[in-house]
Amino acid sequence: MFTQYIFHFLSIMALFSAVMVLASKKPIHSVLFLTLAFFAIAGHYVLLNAQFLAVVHVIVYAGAIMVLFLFTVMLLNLNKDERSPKPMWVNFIAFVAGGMLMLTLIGIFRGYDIKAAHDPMISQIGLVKNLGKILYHDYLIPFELSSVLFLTAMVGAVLLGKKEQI
Amino acid sequence: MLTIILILLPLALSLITLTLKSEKAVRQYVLSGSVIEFGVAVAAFIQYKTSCHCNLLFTADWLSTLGVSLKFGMDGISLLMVMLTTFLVPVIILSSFSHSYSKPAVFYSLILLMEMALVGVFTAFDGLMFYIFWELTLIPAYFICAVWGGNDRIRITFKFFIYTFVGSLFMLVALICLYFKTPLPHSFDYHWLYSAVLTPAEQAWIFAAFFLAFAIKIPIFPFHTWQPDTYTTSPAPGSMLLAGIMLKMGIYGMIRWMVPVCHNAMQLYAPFIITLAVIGIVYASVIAIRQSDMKRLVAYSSIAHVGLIAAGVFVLNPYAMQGAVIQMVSHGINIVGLFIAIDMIEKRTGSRVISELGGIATKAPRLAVVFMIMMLGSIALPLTNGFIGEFLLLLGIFEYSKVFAAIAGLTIIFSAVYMLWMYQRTMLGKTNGITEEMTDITWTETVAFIPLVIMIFWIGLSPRLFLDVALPDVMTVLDYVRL
Amino acid sequence: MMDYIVFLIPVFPLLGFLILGLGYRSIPKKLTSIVGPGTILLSFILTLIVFFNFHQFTNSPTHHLFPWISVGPLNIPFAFLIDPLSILMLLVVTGVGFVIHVYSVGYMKEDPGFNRFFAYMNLFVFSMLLLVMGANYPIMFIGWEGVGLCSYLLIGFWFKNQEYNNAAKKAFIMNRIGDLGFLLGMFLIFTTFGSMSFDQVFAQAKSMPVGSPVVVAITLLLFVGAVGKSAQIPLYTWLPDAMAGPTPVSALIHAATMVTAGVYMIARSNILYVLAPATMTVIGITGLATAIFAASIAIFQNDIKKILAYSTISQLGYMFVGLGAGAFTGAMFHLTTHAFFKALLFLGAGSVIHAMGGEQDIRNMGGLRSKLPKTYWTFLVGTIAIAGIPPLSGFFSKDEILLHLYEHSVVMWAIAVMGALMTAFYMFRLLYLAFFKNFRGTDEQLHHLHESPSVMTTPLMILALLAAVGGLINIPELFAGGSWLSSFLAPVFADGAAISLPPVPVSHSTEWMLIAVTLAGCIAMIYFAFHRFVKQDNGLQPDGTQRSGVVRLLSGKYFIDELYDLLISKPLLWLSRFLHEIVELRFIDRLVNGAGNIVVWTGNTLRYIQTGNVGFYMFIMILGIILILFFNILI
Amino acid sequence: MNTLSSIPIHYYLIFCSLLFSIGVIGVLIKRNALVILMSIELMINSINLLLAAFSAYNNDPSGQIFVFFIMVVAAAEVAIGLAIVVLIYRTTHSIDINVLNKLKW
Repeated sequence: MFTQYIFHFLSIMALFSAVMVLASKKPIHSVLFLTLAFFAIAGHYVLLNAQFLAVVHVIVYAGAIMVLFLFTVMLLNLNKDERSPKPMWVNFIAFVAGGMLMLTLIGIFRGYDIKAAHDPMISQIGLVKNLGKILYHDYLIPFELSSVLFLTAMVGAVLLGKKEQI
Repeated sequence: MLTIILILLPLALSLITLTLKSEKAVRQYVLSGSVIEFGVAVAAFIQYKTSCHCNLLFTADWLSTLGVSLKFGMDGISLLMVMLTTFLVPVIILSSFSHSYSKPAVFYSLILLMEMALVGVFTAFDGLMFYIFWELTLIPAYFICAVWGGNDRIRITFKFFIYTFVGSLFMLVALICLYFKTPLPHSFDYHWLYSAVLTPAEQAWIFAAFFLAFAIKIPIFPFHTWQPDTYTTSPAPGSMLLAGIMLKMGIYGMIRWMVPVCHNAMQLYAPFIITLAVIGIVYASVIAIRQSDMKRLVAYSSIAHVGLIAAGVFVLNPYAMQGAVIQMVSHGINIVGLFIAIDMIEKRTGSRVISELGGIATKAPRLAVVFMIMMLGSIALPLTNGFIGEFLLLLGIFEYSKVFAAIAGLTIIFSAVYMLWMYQRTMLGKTNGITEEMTDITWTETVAFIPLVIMIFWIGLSPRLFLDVALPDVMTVLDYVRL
Repeated sequence: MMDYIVFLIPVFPLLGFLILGLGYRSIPKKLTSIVGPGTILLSFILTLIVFFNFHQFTNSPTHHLFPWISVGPLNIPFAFLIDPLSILMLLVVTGVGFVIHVYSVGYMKEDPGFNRFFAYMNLFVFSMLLLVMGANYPIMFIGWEGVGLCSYLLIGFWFKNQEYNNAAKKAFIMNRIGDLGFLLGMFLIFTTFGSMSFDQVFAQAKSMPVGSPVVVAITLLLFVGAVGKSAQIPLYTWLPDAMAGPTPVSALIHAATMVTAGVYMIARSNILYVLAPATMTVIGITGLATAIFAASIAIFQNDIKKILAYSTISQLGYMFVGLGAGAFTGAMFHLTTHAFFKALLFLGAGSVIHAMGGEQDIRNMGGLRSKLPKTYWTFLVGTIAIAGIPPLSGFFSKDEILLHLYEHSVVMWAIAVMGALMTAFYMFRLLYLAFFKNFRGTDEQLHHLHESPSVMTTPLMILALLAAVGGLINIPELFAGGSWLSSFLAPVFADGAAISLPPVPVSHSTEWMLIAVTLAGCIAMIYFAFHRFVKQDNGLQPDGTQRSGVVRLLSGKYFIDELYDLLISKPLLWLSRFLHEIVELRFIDRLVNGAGNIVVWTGNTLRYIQTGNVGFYMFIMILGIILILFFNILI
Repeated sequence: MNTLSSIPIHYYLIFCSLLFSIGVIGVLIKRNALVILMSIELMINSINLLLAAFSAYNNDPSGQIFVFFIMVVAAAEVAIGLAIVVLIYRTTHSIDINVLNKLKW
């Protein structure tokens, strides 16, 4: 039962933060709420016994990405209100569309009867040791390629960020 | 073996032509080359007559996994078409010498390429080969019209290209569909395609696709609107190739593919199609009466004539089918003759407008005589080639339906009306400012007419040679209907 | 040997045509004047050989030349049929043809197109011979269309004049209308009898019941062809216009031979026609109407050739009446005598025109009797012959038809007699106006007046002789004659005669009475014409005079040309324009272009969806996702 | 029977759907490019979580490996995305995406 409470708590926290990301007027607040949401999701990972992912998640998202966002906001001095919010009807349509998507998704998932084949609590696959084995054994080449991707992204970001016109 | 020579020779000639520089060299080379090609065709004809036509069969593997092979051969009908093509191309080339076309090497190279594609269409015994050559004819035709054409040529050739291309895509769909219905292993070999087992619905769809392709190419009313513009705008050799040979592809395709493959659907829809064709005959004839441009008038007359041929194919009986085959040859000869004559008038007077001309017969009696002969062939006077075809066609249609025959028969009245009108206004009467300085055709120009005149009377007087060549295969085709 | 003789008959004119046609520039006129008539003479001699040995030739009447068209069961050989009927026609065609050719040598001497003229004429004779000799319908059809072509070429012989060309075109097209009927009739014959050869068709037809619909249809269709070719109502208007051609052409083609082809064809197919009484009635009525109608128009014409043209139509009408009454021999007899006297009249008219320097209006003639004595006397013979005064040929042939008609129906007889009276009237009107009283033309014409050279007058005299004595070939029993022609032609009409019910023969006294009535009427008419045009001189009104309604109607030729123009030509041209400008360009072409334009338009319109607004793109994307998922649920 | 197994997998499905939809709504309603990027991150996270959940429930490590790779890609994407945002800001002095409508028609 305890885990259920944790699950609900984390879920509500994540959803609330997510809503607040959108609801905040200032981007800086959005970024902070986003960080909160990320932490909540990291908690979920822990709950799923996926410690490795939880750690990576915190490092990548709450660490790297958030910092990037914060730096951008601050460096560009974007911390002000949106100049002209979208008209009401656009928001309305957006809400309807998003709501429909949600209903559709939920509708789909409700229809499926998914049996849990394994108890996640006793699952050991999320441990660093196991994942590491798989990652360096089965997924070695994608793993290495992802480093190339990072390199590319880095070069790209630097190029884009340069003052001069390309 | 001769079959593949017939296809490859023009291709080789065409490529070599591109390397030649001077116009004179190109002309001599191209003319002699096309005459040799005709000689090969005659050799094939003789060989065909003296032995079974399996000698003319050429087979080689190409995409064997897909069942596509390089299979070429000739039966009586293809043979006549190949003879027509190889006969007309030297005539067309010869007649074009009175003009000086820019970039002659490319121009004549395209004509030879066209010849190769046309021969390919008529000899292909493989569905995919047929399609490939069918489309290949469009390329030289497009460039001949679009580069050397008259006013507004780009728009008109574009329309021509797109229109016929859309039609042929339907044919491709039909062929592929047919391919998947063939017994395993699938093959594009025409015998396999013939043996495809089709439900009535499938037959109807394949019929529709084939019909669209062929009807546009022929063209049958109401798919004809590309034709008058294109014939009018094209340079004379282009018009001749289009009207004389290329539109025969459509009728040939009907006989070769539609009759054996979807004859049930043909029989089912024949009343509608023949109605269309008959409407087209009257419609085009009536329109032709008031045309002011000679080429356009001939273009409309051509719609009327081929409408009759198409109706003849659809009644599916030996007379009409034979008539269609012989009329294809006749129509090719006559219309090429008419276009040559018009071209010579245009070259001398600078005008094709009927109302601007007149009195040419006094200035150019030789031209007037050959024009008259072509015209008589075209209006199907007995003892000319046109009569044999129209007689058999109308007889066949009459057997099918007396009403259709009566309406289609109006063509013999209307053709007289518009042809005589054109002849009277251009050839007869007094000369005027434009025709005053007109000179008669030279003897070299007359040479282009002589083979045509000979053929007109040969077929008119003694069509047996041609009828007998085609008859067994016409019967074979019709046997598919009876089965 | 016999085959060769038969084949050579048409070959000579064809050779003549080829020689003159291919060398029309280089051959001197001298040579042409030998080759042109010479080839016809050779054919005539051969025909005479055939005629005098005709028993040998008719033993196996069909002479095969070569197979022409053969497709499966359809087998059309190029074959000739020699039987009494075709021999009679051959004699007329080659004989009269030769005489007219000789005449033409004189008539066309000054014309620059001399060689061309004889080439066409030879081609015409060739076609006519094919028509006559053909052993099956298609061969007949070759000739049938061939003579139409030659008629076209010769009417428009002076092709610089577009009026003449129009006349030529009209003739050809009206003929073609008939030809379509002929062609369809041929097809129906083939589908019914499985053959187009005369012998096979007629042999099978014999066993058919009388009045079967298919035979009626066949005969009606063939009759349409005859109507076109022989200028009967409603397709007669081309013949008067055809007078645009040189006069020998009018004599040969539009009087003696080609226009009688319809009569010949019906006589040839007599078995079929006997089997179709309904068609016979139609033929009779058409012929009768044409006879009266054309005669009434002729009364008020002033052009010498037009009068003769309407007269020809009228006489052709008589032949058709004869055919309709079943008097095949009578029709053929009249055809023969008509060939003589009408050729004579035309050639005489030609001589007059020649002398007058191209003047054709009889109001400007007069008094030519003294200036052109030979022409006058021969013309007089022709006029008397056509008027039906015994003992000239026209009397016998016309009488035979009238007699048959009387047996058939008294009313039709009465109408036909009326026509005969009109014929007598207008012919003598012509004669009186042209040859009697004083000359009314210009001084220049008077100065120019001269009798034609002997190369022209000799043919006139030959034809006058024939017109005078031509009736002797079929003198009826009444005059103690042997009816030679009837017995000669009997084999051809025997089968037909066996089928049709023989009419009740009228007694000799009735016959005498009929002749008397007709004759008295004719003489009265001749006197009336004499009184009116020679004594009173009030038959000459210039073109602009106001005239009463009936006269205006008649001199306006019932305005049939105008009617046709209004009902057929104009609407056709209008339809052509409508179809081209509205249906073709505005409708079909727009539909086609529309298909292309829709693609362009769609592209142009859908382009605006590309708003550049990222939010909008995302919205569409999400909408797409929703739809995909949604359909996933549904499926 | 462990206590955790009382959390049915449906809970994760619904939770992730909600999170994803919020992300979608964010993308739709916001004009600030930065916030839109954040919304995209939310969506990616919801997917990640779901992958991890299925992986855990099915005892299949591949799912978690995928989450790892997605994180890699997401990090790269954010780096590039933010670079672009900076670039846009430099040229237009705004990060309002409605200004970026030059690529139309």
